[in-house]
Amino acid sequence: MTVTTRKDWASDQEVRWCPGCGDYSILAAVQLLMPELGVERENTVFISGIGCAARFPYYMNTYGVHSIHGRAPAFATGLALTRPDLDIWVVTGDGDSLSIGGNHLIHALRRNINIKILMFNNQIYGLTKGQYSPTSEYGKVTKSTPFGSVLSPFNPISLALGAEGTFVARTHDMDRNHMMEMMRRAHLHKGASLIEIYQNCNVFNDGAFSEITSKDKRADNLINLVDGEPIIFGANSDKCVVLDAEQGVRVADRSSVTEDEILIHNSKRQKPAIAFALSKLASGPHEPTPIGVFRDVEQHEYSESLQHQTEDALNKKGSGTIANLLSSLPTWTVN
Amino acid sequence: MTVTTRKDWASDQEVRWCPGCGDYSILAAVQLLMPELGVERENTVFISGIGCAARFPYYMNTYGVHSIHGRAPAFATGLALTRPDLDIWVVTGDGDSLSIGGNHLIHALRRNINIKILMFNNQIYGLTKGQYSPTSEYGKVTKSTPFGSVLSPFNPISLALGAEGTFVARTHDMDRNHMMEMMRRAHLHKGASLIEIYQNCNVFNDGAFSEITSKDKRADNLINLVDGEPIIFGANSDKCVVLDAEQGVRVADRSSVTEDEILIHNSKRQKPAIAFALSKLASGPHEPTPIGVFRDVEQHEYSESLQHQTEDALNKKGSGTIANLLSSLPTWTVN
Amino acid sequence: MTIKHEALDRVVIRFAGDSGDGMQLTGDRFTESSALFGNDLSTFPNFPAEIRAPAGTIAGVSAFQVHISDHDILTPGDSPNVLVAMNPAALKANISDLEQGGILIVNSDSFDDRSLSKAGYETNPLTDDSLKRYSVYEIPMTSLTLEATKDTGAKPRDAERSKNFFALGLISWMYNRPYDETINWINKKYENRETVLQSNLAAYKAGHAFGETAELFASNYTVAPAHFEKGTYTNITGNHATALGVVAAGLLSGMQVLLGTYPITPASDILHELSKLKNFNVKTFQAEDEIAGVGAALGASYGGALGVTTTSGPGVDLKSETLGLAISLELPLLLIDVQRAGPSTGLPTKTEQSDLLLAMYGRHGEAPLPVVAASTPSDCFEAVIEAARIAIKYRTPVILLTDGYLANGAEPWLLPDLTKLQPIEPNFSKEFNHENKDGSKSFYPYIRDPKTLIRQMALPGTPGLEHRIGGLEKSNESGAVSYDPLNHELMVSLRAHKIEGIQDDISDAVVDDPTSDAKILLLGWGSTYGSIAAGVRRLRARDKKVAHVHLRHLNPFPKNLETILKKYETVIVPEINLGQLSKLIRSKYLIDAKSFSKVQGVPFKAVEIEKYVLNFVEEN
Amino acid sequence: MTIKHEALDRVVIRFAGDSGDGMQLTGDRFTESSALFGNDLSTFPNFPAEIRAPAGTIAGVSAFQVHISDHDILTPGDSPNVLVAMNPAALKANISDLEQGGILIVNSDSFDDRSLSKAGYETNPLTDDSLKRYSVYEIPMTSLTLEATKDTGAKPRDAERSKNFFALGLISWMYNRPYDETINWINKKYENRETVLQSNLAAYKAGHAFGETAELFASNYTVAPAHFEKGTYTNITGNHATALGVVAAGLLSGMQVLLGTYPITPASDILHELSKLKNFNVKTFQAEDEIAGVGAALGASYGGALGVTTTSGPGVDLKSETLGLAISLELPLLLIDVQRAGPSTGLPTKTEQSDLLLAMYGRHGEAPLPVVAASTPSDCFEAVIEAARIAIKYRTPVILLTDGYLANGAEPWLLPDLTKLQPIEPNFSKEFNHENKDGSKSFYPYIRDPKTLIRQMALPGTPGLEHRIGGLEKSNESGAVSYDPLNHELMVSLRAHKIEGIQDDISDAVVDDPTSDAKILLLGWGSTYGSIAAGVRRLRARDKKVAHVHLRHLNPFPKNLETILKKYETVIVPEINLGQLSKLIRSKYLIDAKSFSKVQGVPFKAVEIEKYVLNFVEEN
Ligand SMILES: Cc1ncc(C[n+]2csc(CCOP(=O)(O)OP(=O)(O)O)c2C)c(N)n1
Ligand SMILES: Cc1ncc(C[n+]2csc(CCOP(=O)(O)OP(=O)(O)O)c2C)c(N)n1
Ligand code: SF4
Ligand code: SF4
Ligand SMILES: [Mg+2]
Ligand SMILES: [Mg+2]
Repeated sequence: MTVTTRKDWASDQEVRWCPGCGDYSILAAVQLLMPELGVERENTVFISGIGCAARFPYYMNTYGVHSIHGRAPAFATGLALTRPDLDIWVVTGDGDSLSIGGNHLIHALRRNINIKILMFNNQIYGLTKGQYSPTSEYGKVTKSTPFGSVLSPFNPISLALGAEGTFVARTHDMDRNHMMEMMRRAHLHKGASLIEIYQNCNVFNDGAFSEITSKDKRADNLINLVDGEPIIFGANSDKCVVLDAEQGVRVADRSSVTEDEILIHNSKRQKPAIAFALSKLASGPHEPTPIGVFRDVEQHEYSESLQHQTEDALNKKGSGTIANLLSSLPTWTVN
Repeated sequence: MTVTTRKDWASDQEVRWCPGCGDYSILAAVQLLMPELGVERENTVFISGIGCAARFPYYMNTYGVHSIHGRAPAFATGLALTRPDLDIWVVTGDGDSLSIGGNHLIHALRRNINIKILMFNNQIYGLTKGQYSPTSEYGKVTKSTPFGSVLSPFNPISLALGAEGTFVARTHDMDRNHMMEMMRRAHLHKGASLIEIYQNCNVFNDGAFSEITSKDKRADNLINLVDGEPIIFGANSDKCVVLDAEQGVRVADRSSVTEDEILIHNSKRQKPAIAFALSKLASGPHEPTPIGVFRDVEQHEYSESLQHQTEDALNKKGSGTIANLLSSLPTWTVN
Repeated sequence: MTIKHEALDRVVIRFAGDSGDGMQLTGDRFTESSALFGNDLSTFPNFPAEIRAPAGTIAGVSAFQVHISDHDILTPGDSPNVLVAMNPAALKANISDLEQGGILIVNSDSFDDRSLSKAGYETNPLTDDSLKRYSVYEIPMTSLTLEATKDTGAKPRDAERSKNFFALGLISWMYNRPYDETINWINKKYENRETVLQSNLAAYKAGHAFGETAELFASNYTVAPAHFEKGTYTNITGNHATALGVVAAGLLSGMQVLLGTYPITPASDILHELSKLKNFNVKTFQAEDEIAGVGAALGASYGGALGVTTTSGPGVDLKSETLGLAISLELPLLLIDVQRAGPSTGLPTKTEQSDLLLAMYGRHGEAPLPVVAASTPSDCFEAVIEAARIAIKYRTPVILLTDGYLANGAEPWLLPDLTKLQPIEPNFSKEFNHENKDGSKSFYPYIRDPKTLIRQMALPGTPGLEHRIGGLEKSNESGAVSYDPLNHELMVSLRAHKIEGIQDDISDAVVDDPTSDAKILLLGWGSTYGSIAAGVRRLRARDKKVAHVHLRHLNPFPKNLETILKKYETVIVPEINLGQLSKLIRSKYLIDAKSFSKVQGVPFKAVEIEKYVLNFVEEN
Repeated sequence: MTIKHEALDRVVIRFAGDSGDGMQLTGDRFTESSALFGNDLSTFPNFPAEIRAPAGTIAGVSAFQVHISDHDILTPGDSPNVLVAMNPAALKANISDLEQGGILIVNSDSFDDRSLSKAGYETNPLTDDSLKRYSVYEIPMTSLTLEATKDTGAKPRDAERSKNFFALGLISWMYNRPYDETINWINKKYENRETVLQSNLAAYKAGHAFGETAELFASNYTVAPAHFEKGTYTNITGNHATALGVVAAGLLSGMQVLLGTYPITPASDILHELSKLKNFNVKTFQAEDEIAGVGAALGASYGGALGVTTTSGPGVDLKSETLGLAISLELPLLLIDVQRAGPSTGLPTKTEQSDLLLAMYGRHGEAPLPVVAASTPSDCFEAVIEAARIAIKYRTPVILLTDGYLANGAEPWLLPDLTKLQPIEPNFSKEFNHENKDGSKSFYPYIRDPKTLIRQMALPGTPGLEHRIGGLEKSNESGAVSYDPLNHELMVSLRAHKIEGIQDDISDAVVDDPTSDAKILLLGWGSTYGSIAAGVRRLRARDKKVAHVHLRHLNPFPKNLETILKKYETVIVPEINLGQLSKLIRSKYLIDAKSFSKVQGVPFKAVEIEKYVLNFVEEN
């Protein structure tokens, strides 16, 4: 294992985000994590679309591609299929991944292709200066919705689970350790992993997550999902999550239930139903909201499965040459 | 209410599907339903993408557009936004709606725009002669996967629920009454409705649903979701569905549970968690599979909300003329 | 020291600073007050693609150039007479454009070692003599602003951000701009943010007072109002005029407007403007992507609304497929392409004219459509109406080309005479148009006007006229799907002739050739209008004869174009691309049109046009 | 009655029936057996877009034309000498093409009232004298087939479906095709479906025997093997040759191939073929749409594989944006466009050459790329290799144009001499190429070869050469994002010159002008090769001198093209579009190239070329 330090992972490019932008802390988390993962810089590739978030690859001293809006998962898929030796990360915004890139995202998840997707969700279009995004809340006033938006946002976790996502997690830019833990887990996962990162855009959507992520509100409003542990939260640990025949799961006062009614978190449940129910606990980042790994299950990884088919074919037919190729055709010979 | 008959709804075009194709029975169901809905032909529009299914509008004696592959929801959205007076149906295949059109589909559902989407799911690309589709099962051998497909299919119901679908149902081409019932319900729903219709493609994927839809297997393998009723199925009504802490819901022997443990179906549950769990009961149409309305809830309908904003503006500012428009600018006058 | 008052006929000022320094706002306000004062003017904002690029770097410099004058002018000016540089990077990035002997005003507070090195200066230009060709005024704007605002309660960090208002005040004093109006404007703009309001007011006043009292400046200047045609004027950017044109087209046709779009620089402001105008029968729809945006617009057109979509750069590519559908369906659709520098993401905030061939040919199959271009910011208004008129009347998608320079540039606009705006008649069918063999009647959607080849169009909701259309080839007249080879050829040719025939319905190209005996013709289109016309003026001032034709219609070309072109010995086509119009002209008229191309993301300077022609004359 | 044996030098046979009648299979097998027999041949399948259009209608007719000959031929033939019509609709749709006095074989069982009226006949053509210009053979193929198969155990409904084998047997007898080989082939093809096998065998044998014994035919015919160059041959379609070319390009370059694609007619078969060839270092990826298909191909190229994408019609539109990215990144990419009739969905199964201008100009910004075309089915193999060579070497997307006619048409192909296939050298960088100011080394991805302007390319996985690239404009050499105006102009021009410079690396255009003194040049590209060359033969047979140049490279054009064009008085450009190449030629060389256009979804006939030139000569 190569020993690297955080500095090795920072490119020489000056970082071009607004001062105070949440993207900085995500960058720091990634650069801190990398040495710990023991991977090689030359085998690491960051691929992004377009947006503020999508600037990310420029700042990593690895291979990197700043591609086009929404298409990073497609580009990454081609790379992953042909280069299973690489460690491939996709960095994307909420608009990039859920608006123009929605289809590529859900298909990448379904295919379970070996890429790690970091979705910087600031609930706004940053780079184009403040239009609403697919995660902006109902009623949001933005440049393109001066009278308030009149449609409901996606919940990225629910969407990912509906799209057969095998690794789905949420974290936020105010908690470096939690971010790093999520990324560590994603890196261990074989297949597609999606991490939704609540990220503050202090220019166009400041404070979007402060009701749940600010230091004083976290205890009450972040529900930390930890495998094997009962789902308990609240400054006084007085709240919990239990099964519910109407809502799937619901928040309850701990005093109103018995301890064994409290749901034990388990990201490894094969069926995504409970994970989905958890994703629906909160309708937006203004009430108790789960963070952590919702789902983390094993399934056929696409590029590996394809590689197996190739190897099978090679074993059966041998490595093909042009001569083989042509001689397999029905031919006749003129002398 | 105008009185029409089935014949009034059939156009003069000869139907161009393969003999025996499931599309015929869906067409019949729609043409039978229309007179009953009491809508006017001239106010009804069918919009489709490309595919065998997408031929549908040609056969309806209404306004109709055979648009381009995957884009019918986008086209329909523009029409619905400007013409809320129309009754708009989108007809699409599994490839059209979930492959190339996946993004438009999930956004149409999230926006809850007033269109009814009939997804003919034959788990194959019909028109292009037999490649696998996003609903084809793992391992499927097709023209484009001669060694078997190596990725998991979407479950359209789960995906729709993950995408905030407010009306989500499933039916199949072998049961005209059930199809009509689902369409009737969709028509009553204000907002976007999605009906997945299992449809047999007897040329390229014959029998894909026969394990659950053939007359002799239905009783055992179709779980009919009926609002207000306990979810019971089986030729001898010996099976049922109950809540489960691991899987959300599961199938149980009726003998092994008490009657009040049996889940009562309710499509009106605001939160989609139970509906989602139901959608995950079966991993494909080869084991007990729910049909019926999974979810049917009220929510802001997009075109109506937009219309309200317009009316508000009109009330506040009056109906604008070019003179108003120009006089609202900061101007100076030269004499 | 008494201050002289000098009268100037024109001045070009450039404000330059960090992206976060508010230079665009300063420039805008200076422009607005000059407009209200009555000058003719033209502006050129130039900013980086980042929201806020790293402070202090060259990449982060944002600039705004404004040209004000007492006579009519055509461009934002080739080189500024005055440069305001808020930091070393701004100085470095802009100084080479300042005219010899021009006025340079710098915020001297920002010239510390760190900032100098960030900007890439090895020595301090304020002290190393490198600026001796200019009249340099070093003003500690940051400290003066802090001083001025200390009673407003603003924290120093925030107060400092008012320094652009200090600059605005100073320059407003220097050029005698109306004082009270700007005070009122600040009051209004910040009415809900009291501290900011007070601090901006204080800074503005301090800047103004500084000019008057600091004894630094020997003179201040007046640029008298220009002699404008009588009428009511507003100062307008191209994007704003475009948005107004869209509304007007809707009102003139009586059609509801649906803008289906997706945000992209530099087109987004059209969406922003239109989304405010809900009481004008306009709806806006921010779609999930460009494909859905144009798809929704087309769906709206199918229902009888005017479907409009706006975009730029990569967004245009994505709309190709739906344009093809619109051509096949023969439905109205207006695509407004605010061109930017490509290829790929390119330079999103920079201008270019490089989508002309894409507009002409960017669809599979034989898929012709009309292409229209706007030539100045205010001209966007009429160009949109013309494009919409063609789209509605001919039931065809139309591409309107504007660009980043028009979009953000501003000029005074004489508001149009409303009585001269022609209504647009959509002419929807209400009746059967075909008698079947059995004597019954039906509606055939592809029955055409024999002259214009326009098809009949019936809207959903019209009883009895139900019919189906689609992107498969269809039988002429009945519209039913047809695989007949000869019918396909017929339809391909009808679609082509319909578009060609629009020639009969557009105005002739106008030649600017006062003596009618020039030998050289400058042929332009789009936003090069101002630069070419200004270049022509310069040439004529040197007694060089040169003619100028500027095209509104790129497809079809005006009928008289061929005759015009053949009259001149030389046709030069200046374009902000590698010669796209010149290719079309060469191919169509077999004329050896010379391409004069500049592809730097910025407009031509008048002097570049002048020089090119002078060189050409010399060498030939 | 004794049957005469006549020798023919060539014959054109068309099989026509319902889509469900198996005409494509019949035609294919007849072709294959003729190929094995040693004839030269050329085929033209022509079928509807529906999987199975309504039985008995004109829209549902599927046809397969094959031209076999004892000498080398160029096209599937202008008009069939023999038409086999399995039902009235097939007769109606095809009869007008049959030569005067030609042989018409009909399945008389299918001429009942219902079928006649479905086909739109008011009277029975078999009895109303309308066919008297032909030699008509009425054969009750359905009942004969039922009779022949009655012992096979097949249900009558199924047995009836063997009637195409009856027809195959009959025609095989008429033209003396090898008997046993087809028997073997049937045995193999249906080995897992016993009843079907038996019934097809029985029908085939019955058809053959019927010819021999029915005393209907006065003669049968032999078309002797053609004199082919020595070597090994296979009969191949364009799509198949394309797939083989892709594999070969991968093997020649040592690069893994990733085909990222989305099914679309008529390109899907390339995917189907390639997905079988996993042991040739080829992976196929059926993406969610065309955008993802090309995106994945580009991602693969970035990793050092050869990214290939295949499509047609609307699919090409959708790939524009990613092509722009590939141009900006300067990465290899091969887009194979199997052109079909547009616009929009158009006529998916019909051929057209109408994507040339799209290939040239269909991207925003200045975004040039090389365009290559294949001219015959087997030529697709070499055309792919040439396109891939350019893509890999020049690190650029290349568009290869084939079309529906090439895709499905077949001809004998002399397998290439493997020793003549040149390896392709991707030339990836492994070393630093730049020395920084501080003496340290680094990798600059946009350092270029000074002559070819090809940039350096290092693959992920190469230690030390980590770098970042993107679609924003970048500094030449370092590749860092750059907003510098002059750098942008430099990059725009470098990209353009790199593509133009490929002129030096491609073969000259070859003129076919035996006497070197023709005045008229026919300039073609793509699939019109056969028709033009055959037309030229006809003209020369009439002693008309005419030259022919057929272009492999559409961008850049071969260096010698200008000289060639200027040698001829008249340049005529026959195209299956409205004159796209002629536009390019006119614009580039200012030559009054005449467009001869046909847009009917089918190829030119040789006689149409001949007539056009004869008319032209007469009128001029
Ligand atoms: C095809 C295309 N359409 C539109 C754009 C303009 N655009 C760039 S980034 C962006 C959205 C950015 O939002 P998000 O993905 O949330 O990223 P953020 O800036 O918030 O980090 C848009 C619309 C583009 N570059 N390309
Ligand atoms: C842009 C584009 N890509 C590809 C196609 C080709 N195509 C037509 S239909 C189809 C898939 C059809 O599958 P599905 O939607 O499941 O419909 P079905 O035929 O099975 O009813 C494809 C790939 C197209 N018409 N347009
Ligand atoms: S605009 Fe928002 S998301 Fe973008 S860099 Fe600035 S703060 Fe960050
Ligand atoms: S191919 Fe399949 S889906 Fe299409 S018409 Fe035939 S049976 Fe139906
Ligand atoms: Mg965002
Ligand atoms: Mg399907």
